Amino acid sequence: MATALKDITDRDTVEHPDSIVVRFAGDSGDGMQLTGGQFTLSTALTGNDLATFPDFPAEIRAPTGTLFGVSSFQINFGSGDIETSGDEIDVLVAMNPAALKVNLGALRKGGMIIADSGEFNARNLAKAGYAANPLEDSSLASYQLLSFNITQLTVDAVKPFGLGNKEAIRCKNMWTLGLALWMFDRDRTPLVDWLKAKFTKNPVLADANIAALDAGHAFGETAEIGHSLHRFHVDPVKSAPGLYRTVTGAESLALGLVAGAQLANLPMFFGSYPITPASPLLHSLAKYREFNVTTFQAEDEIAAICSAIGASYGGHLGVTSSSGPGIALKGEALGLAIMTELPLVVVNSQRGGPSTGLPTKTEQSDLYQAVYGRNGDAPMPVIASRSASDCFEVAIEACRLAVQFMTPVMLLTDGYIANAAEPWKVPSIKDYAPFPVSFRETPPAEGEKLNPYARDPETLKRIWIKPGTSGLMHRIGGIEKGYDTGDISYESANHQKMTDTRANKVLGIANHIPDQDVTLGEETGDLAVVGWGSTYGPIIQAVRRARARGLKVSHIHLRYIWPFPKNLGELLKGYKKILVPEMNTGQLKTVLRDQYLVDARPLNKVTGQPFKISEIEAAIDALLNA
Amino acid sequence: MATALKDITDRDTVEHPDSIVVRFAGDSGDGMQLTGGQFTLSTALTGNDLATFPDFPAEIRAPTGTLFGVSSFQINFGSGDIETSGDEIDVLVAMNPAALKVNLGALRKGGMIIADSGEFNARNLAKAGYAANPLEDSSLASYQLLSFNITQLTVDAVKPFGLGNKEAIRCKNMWTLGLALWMFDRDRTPLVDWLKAKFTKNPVLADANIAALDAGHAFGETAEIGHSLHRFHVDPVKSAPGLYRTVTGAESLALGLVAGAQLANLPMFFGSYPITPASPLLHSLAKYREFNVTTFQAEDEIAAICSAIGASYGGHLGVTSSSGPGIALKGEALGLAIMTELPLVVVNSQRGGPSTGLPTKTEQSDLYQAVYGRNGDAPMPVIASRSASDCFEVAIEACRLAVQFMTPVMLLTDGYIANAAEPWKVPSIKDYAPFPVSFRETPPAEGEKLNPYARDPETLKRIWIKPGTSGLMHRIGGIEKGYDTGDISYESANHQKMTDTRANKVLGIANHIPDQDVTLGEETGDLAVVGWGSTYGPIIQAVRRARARGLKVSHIHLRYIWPFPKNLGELLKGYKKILVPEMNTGQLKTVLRDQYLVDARPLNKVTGQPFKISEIEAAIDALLNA
Amino acid sequence: MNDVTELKKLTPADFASDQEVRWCPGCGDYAILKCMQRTLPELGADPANTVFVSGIGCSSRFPYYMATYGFHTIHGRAPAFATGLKLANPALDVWVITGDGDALSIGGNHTMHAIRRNVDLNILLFNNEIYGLTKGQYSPTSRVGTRSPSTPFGSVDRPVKPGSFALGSGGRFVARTIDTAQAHMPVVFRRAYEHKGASFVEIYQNCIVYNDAVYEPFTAKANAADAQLLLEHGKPMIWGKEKNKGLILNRDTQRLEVVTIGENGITEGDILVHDETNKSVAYMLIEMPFPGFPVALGVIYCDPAPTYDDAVEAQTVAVLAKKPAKPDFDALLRQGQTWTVA
Amino acid sequence: MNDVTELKKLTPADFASDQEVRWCPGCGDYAILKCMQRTLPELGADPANTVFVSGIGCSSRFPYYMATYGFHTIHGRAPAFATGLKLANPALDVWVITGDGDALSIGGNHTMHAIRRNVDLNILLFNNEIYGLTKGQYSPTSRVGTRSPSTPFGSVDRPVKPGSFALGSGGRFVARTIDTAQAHMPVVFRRAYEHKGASFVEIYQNCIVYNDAVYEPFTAKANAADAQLLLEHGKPMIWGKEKNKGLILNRDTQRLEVVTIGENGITEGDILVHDETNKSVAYMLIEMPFPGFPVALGVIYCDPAPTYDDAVEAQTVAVLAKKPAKPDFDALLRQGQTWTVA
Ligand SMILES: Cc1ncc(C[n+]2csc(CCOP(=O)(O)OP(=O)(O)O)c2C)c(N)n1
Ligand SMILES: Cc1ncc(C[n+]2csc(CCOP(=O)(O)OP(=O)(O)O)c2C)c(N)n1
Ligand code: SF4
Ligand code: SF4
Ligand SMILES: [Mg+2]
Ligand SMILES: [Mg+2]
Repeated sequence: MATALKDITDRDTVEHPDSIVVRFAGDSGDGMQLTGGQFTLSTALTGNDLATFPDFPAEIRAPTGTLFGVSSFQINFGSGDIETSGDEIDVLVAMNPAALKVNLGALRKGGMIIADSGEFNARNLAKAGYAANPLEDSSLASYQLLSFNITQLTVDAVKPFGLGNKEAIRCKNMWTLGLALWMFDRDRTPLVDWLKAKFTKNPVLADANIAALDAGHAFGETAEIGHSLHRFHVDPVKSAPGLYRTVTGAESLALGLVAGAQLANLPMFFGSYPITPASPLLHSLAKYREFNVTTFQAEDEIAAICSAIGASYGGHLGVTSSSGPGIALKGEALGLAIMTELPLVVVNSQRGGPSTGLPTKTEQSDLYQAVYGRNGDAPMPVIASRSASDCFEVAIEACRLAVQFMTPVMLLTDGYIANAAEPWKVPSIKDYAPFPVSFRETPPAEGEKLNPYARDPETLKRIWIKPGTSGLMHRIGGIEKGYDTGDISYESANHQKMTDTRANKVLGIANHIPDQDVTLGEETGDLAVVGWGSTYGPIIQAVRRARARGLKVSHIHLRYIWPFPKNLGELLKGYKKILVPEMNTGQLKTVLRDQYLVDARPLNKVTGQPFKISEIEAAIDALLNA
Repeated sequence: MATALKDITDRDTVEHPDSIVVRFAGDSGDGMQLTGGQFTLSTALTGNDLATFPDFPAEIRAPTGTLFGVSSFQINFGSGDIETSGDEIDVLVAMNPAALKVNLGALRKGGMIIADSGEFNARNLAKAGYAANPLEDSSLASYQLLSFNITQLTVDAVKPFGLGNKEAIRCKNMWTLGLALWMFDRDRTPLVDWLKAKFTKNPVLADANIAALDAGHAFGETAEIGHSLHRFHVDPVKSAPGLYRTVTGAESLALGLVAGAQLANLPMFFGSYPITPASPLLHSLAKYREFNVTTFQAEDEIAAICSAIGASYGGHLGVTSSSGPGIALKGEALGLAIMTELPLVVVNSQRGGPSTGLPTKTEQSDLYQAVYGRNGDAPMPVIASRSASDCFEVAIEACRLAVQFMTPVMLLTDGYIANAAEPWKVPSIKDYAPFPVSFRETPPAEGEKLNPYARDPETLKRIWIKPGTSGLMHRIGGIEKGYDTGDISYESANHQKMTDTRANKVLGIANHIPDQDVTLGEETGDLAVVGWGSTYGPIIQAVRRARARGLKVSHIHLRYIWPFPKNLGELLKGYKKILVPEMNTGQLKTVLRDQYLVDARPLNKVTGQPFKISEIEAAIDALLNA
Repeated sequence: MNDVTELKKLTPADFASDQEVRWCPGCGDYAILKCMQRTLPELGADPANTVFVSGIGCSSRFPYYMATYGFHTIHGRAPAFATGLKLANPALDVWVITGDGDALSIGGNHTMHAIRRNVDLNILLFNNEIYGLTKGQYSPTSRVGTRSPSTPFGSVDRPVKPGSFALGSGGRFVARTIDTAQAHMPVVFRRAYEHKGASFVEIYQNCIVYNDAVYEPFTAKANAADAQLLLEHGKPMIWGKEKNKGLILNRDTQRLEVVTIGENGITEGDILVHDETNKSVAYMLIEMPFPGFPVALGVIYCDPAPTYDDAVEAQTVAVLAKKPAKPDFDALLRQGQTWTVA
Repeated sequence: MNDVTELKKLTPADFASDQEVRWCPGCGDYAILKCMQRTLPELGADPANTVFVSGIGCSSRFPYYMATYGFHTIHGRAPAFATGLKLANPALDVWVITGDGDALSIGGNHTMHAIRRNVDLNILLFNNEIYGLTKGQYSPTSRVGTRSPSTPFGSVDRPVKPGSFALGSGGRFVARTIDTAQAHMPVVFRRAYEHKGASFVEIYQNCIVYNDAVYEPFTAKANAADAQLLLEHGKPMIWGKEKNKGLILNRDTQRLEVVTIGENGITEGDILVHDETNKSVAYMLIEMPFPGFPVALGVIYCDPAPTYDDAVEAQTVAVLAKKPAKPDFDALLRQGQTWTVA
């Protein structure tokens, strides 16, 4: 509930807003992602609900002071349910002119700016394209501007440790974090512990950073301009009891995949090729050797998926992962996985497209590719994750579908989910029903032929035989296969039968997944907002607000995109209108209209930024009034 | 109008049917494709309309006598408009038991079988899985069976030329052709000329083949069992006056692409990698050096498209070609062509899928891939050819759209069209309006910046600058580009604007293509049969028949699949029902339902064989009665 | 899983599948197939433990005809499938069957990386210098001037030498043999099979339909003795009908030369001795132009190094040694900073 | 099109675009960029006639910073784009800028084929032995044991040597230089530029963020003289602070050895003379292990052969010579057997 921070009027008192949005912004080298991450942890430990939005340039280390080199980290935290990283910023920390310039537009009128005046020198102002120093002219009059020389204050604070100038200055993110901790009434201890652990090999650096942290905190507490600063206390959210941690989508996905393989009782083989924003999944999984995970950095995306299919053929759970351009390269091999009916999980961490596009920005524009993007009639299930913690559930589900239907499964997530963090009530693997795989191991009876494509009559899943098993030698491949026998068949009627079988097997998954529920609201009404993926947060908040205004609006958020849940068609017919917000030009909309002939209306945004709640709310109103 | 050949009752007279379907079937090594091709030419020279369907195994030279090694060539010819290769066979020529076994099912009851009894020996019967010799038991009683030892007759006929046994036997396709020429009242001269030209280097072979041809002909004319044979005369079709030739889809496509490049006043660069059934296009184009065509056999499909994009960047008309699995590999690079807004023609000769599928069989299952199969919002125009001769027109149109909108264009054809032949009234390039390209060559005025993405305000096409042009140096690439400047831009609003621009540019093509016409029938009615691609023939015949029965059915055949013609939505609303026959599981249907929210009903066939007219007619009846 | 108890001696028939062989009559692939079916029992291979992985091409139909496990994949990618399979189950004997187009045109990169990583695979490249399956287009190993449907005026690009490519990719085992060499081929297969790591074997294979007789000048019986240098480790490189031709390394130019024993004072002792572990001589042997030089056959280079699959396994063992014996997944979920809501 | 009349001497500034350079401060790419901007005017290159084509990676941002034509394509495919471009307009000077991941991981096959075909391109591979742009994963040139985000326990696969790969692919020009070698780099650039055919240049490039100082042992000023062998055609291969280290070819093992002039009776005359055209010695020079041997820099191999683009052009000329001067498209349409309906 992103209630905006109240105008700051009563000085020197502690405020108790429901939620606050803070954005830390600076040069790529200023450590804003780290600052944001630690602030997030501190927020979580305080018991607030939260959502984050890291946003960084495509450049590894862009030249200092430039507009394109600005890196930012936004966090929305509160005492109610937080589902988005926030429409507008309440507090903007700007470490240099470029950071101010790039981010000011997102700051609400009346919001607070904390600026490091030490960096607002002529050179940096010029780089950011400021003719005059905005801290000194009156251009920021409609905001609460607090500027002080953080650089100098940091250098002073760490002087005792004899660092070089560069190293000293690098501590300023900790100074800033210290100030933020004071502002938001936080405990410094976990931070201090973390710094000590991080710098065990270099205790001087640990001490310097702690000193900077303390200095920032003390500055808020006592120092010269403390009077113009505020203290906010955001009450902890009333969460279900249990153990919590924060988790990003990439982490949660990695854990979910491992869980899925464990539940299937299979070793996992993960073949991948680095690409933004998919690489963190490879990095996480590479660490989990003890859970029977083999990771393989292939020479390209094609080899990545082929190696994973090879491993699946060998009896592992093959998994591959990439983002749009890399998934494009996997299309041909996906056809082979479909034809040979081997299990495979394909994760697509979507990014801004087309082509190289906007690698570090988020988008949902690979749904078409997931559902339709292959040669031939090549159906495969497609499911999507809605949030960082949801990745865990969806990853398990992808593994289940893959092995229970002997099919590749496409799992869609996106750059926003991959990088964003949220608190997570840590589950136990014991909470999940296992779905162990049983390989065929008994040879056919004397005189009987082995049919490697023998199927379960209900699910149509074929049997799975591991090479190495005596008496079950057989050959598979990408040419059309005879029903049952799996031998090459060019026979006309067989091709029809196999095409239908492959389609029906995937469609039949609808019988083995939960019915679609209404995420928020009634099962009928004037308008259903149908979403998928990371638009979950802004949609549910927008629907909540609309409902608070008495509108008959419901939110339906899909996990299963192909096939749709059995009841979805009926459900949708219960609403007069259907709105489909997507971070693309209208892709889910196509599938809905095709499948159900319902007048699903698109709301599209492709700016590389998540939807604002207000944008969706406005579209709800517009469609209702249309 | 495939009126079936009348029951053969009155012996020794010449019949005058409207159309006849003949299928030549034998071992891959029996030269059936050649026989069919020459018979086709002879048919064309006689002035009949015709359509052919070559069908051959995936094996290069399958072992003799096997069922999977059977190669066949079907021709439907007549005195009316012929649009399909025929639902049922009237005359089946079976050169061995396997050929009989495989093809008998397609022969109409009462049809004629001409069999080479010399090949119906124990070994071949066993290979074909015949327990008894069908020529000798009564299993073929419901057909007109004519069997004689063609092998022996041929060997006898060519004895004077002293060929080895193998070479002598190889002449039996000419013997068969000779018999066929007699049966259908044809002139042998063109064949004799052709044989002489073919064997200039080996006149003995020419003479032997001519002797075999003559012997077959004489056999019909005079010989022992001539009395049980028939003569048919199919009257010439009343065609528009002009010069005619036969043409296959691959030939016509190659010529059309060259014509397109000529009309654009550009050299053509064709980058490709061999794949069935797309390779013939490469083979044809490789010969046309004098028309400013460079062909490049790349190391793979990715390099093929990339080299073509590189050539387009260099100022050529880049063209690439493949079939489904190869097109899958081109997806990533297509995104780059879309992003850099360079012209490119991509030809997909579709085949049976998914994966390796049925390489030598036909299918229309790559429409999804064409329209939706890329990462990101990556729109590009998609057009489809309906027949061999139509390929010429469509290829020119693809070239026009590519250069007039600076966009890649997907041209869909299929294995059936690529290999099938039909008579073609040869056009002249002078009949086509040229669309010459003008490159930007003048440097920006002093003090002005060059904007390589400056656009035509109406079509949104960007300018095209060739490297090598002084004063216009600039850089392009796959990262999102600033509007006009083309410089890298990560800016949010710009990405939205560029995404919209790319989409609108392609959608705007609808303003520059003809309105959709009704191919046959009225503009309103009970049912529209909407088709695309090579289903043209069976659909139009089925609609013709249904209309002849008084049904209010129209045929609408689409050339433009993305974007659709402007009037299509309105047009479709004029019919109570819509039937969409496709050789896939329902892909055009999805696009129609999404775009127009009309209840387009699929009729799907994926057997690797074209639709029969009767299948579509039955579906028309079923839907009308539903 | 592998039925090790069953020790009955297998025969070639035990390695022949029930599928009809579908190559053109007279194709060189038949001879290779027969040879493989004959050699595997001699090597004591277990069909249940043997997998043939192939790409697409005439040659890539091979797995269907072996009564082992088999995977006919997609064009050019067989080494990648095989790598995943081998990592999944290092106990398998994995053979990769590929053609010159499959391995070196579309699949060049995967071939390179399987070799570079030294995955324990036996890679057999059936080189017929042509695309058979797609009806005769020239390939990356076709000679300059090859007329084919895609090069009606003759090809102009220089072919790649498979062996050099393999060595340049870091190959530790490179050998060559001929489809018709029914005595030589099994020896090479055995060496490839026994070599730990990526074994790269080029087989000169005749495509009777589209590229007939390209190898005749050195494979025809009449030419063989004078045209083939059959390499043996530790033996001087001598060949010829009279066993009097030899190779020496010219001291001034550092290049190979053909000499005749008994002429110009050359004795057998002057002849270069084949050292399988000498990579730069291996390059020279591969690149010797024929005619002028003989065609070197047999194991040209063999210098084993740790394999990728072994190294991965060893690393896993080392990593696991430092972890608790029974890894606790719930503990992993709870890693890092956590808090409890009561 | 190229404004040949305009002959004013260009300066480095004429080759610098208006785009802000976006590499990490201290990245080796800056030095290479500067060097290129400095060298092109010296070579008399025309910016309008020069095209930089790149793939994806930090290095592949290079074209944006050159005031020439430039095409930043997709990952690994730059050689294929460049091949099409060069065939479309052989008059252009086409440079391919690529990284170790771009050229040898995803793009290995295209690199191989551009080299094999001998397309007249100048290929500069910025080898930092790491994936820079995607934040530091190991690459196919990373040393065994490289700890990276994707190999937290160290990489186990053997790296490929770019130069060997290029030679194995049939390369006719292979050279090596160093990002910091501001005197050596231009010489190599000039040779690459002047070489007709695919020139393959490996540049050791320091990634200060993810793989800092991997080349220090031979690039640091203090180490250079003893660690670098600067090759010159026709000159003995001598190096060292005292110019007394040399290479000889051991007559028994056919392998290279390091000797010291003045020790064991070795004189300068014994030292192997660099012959750019000797491919097998080129292999040895590339593969010399460092330390133990020096790092060979400069033009390791250069032996020109007909280029693909020239051969295509020549063939076209030959074909056209046999055709009518003004080809008639309508006549082509009417080829073969036709008939007339009146
Ligand atoms: C992605 C893809 N591209 C192209 C093809 C068509 N294709 C199949 S095999 C082949 C080349 C075969 O040549 P080679 O590998 O030398 O095998 P051979 O048939 O000569 O044994 C080609 C181009 C394909 N099947 N898939
Ligand atoms: C198809 C595709 N796969 C993966 C990526 C991600 N990617 C971009 S650059 C790169 C590797 C960069 O390494 P290198 O070529 O060595 O260049 P460097 O950054 O080190 O200069 C990768 C994996 C991509 N952009 N496209
Ligand atoms: S085309 Fe050539 S390689 Fe293929 S099966 Fe026939 S003979 Fe063998
Ligand atoms: S990551 Fe490395 S290679 Fe890339 S710009 Fe930074 S220093 Fe250079
Ligand atoms: Mg071949
Ligand atoms: Mg690199």
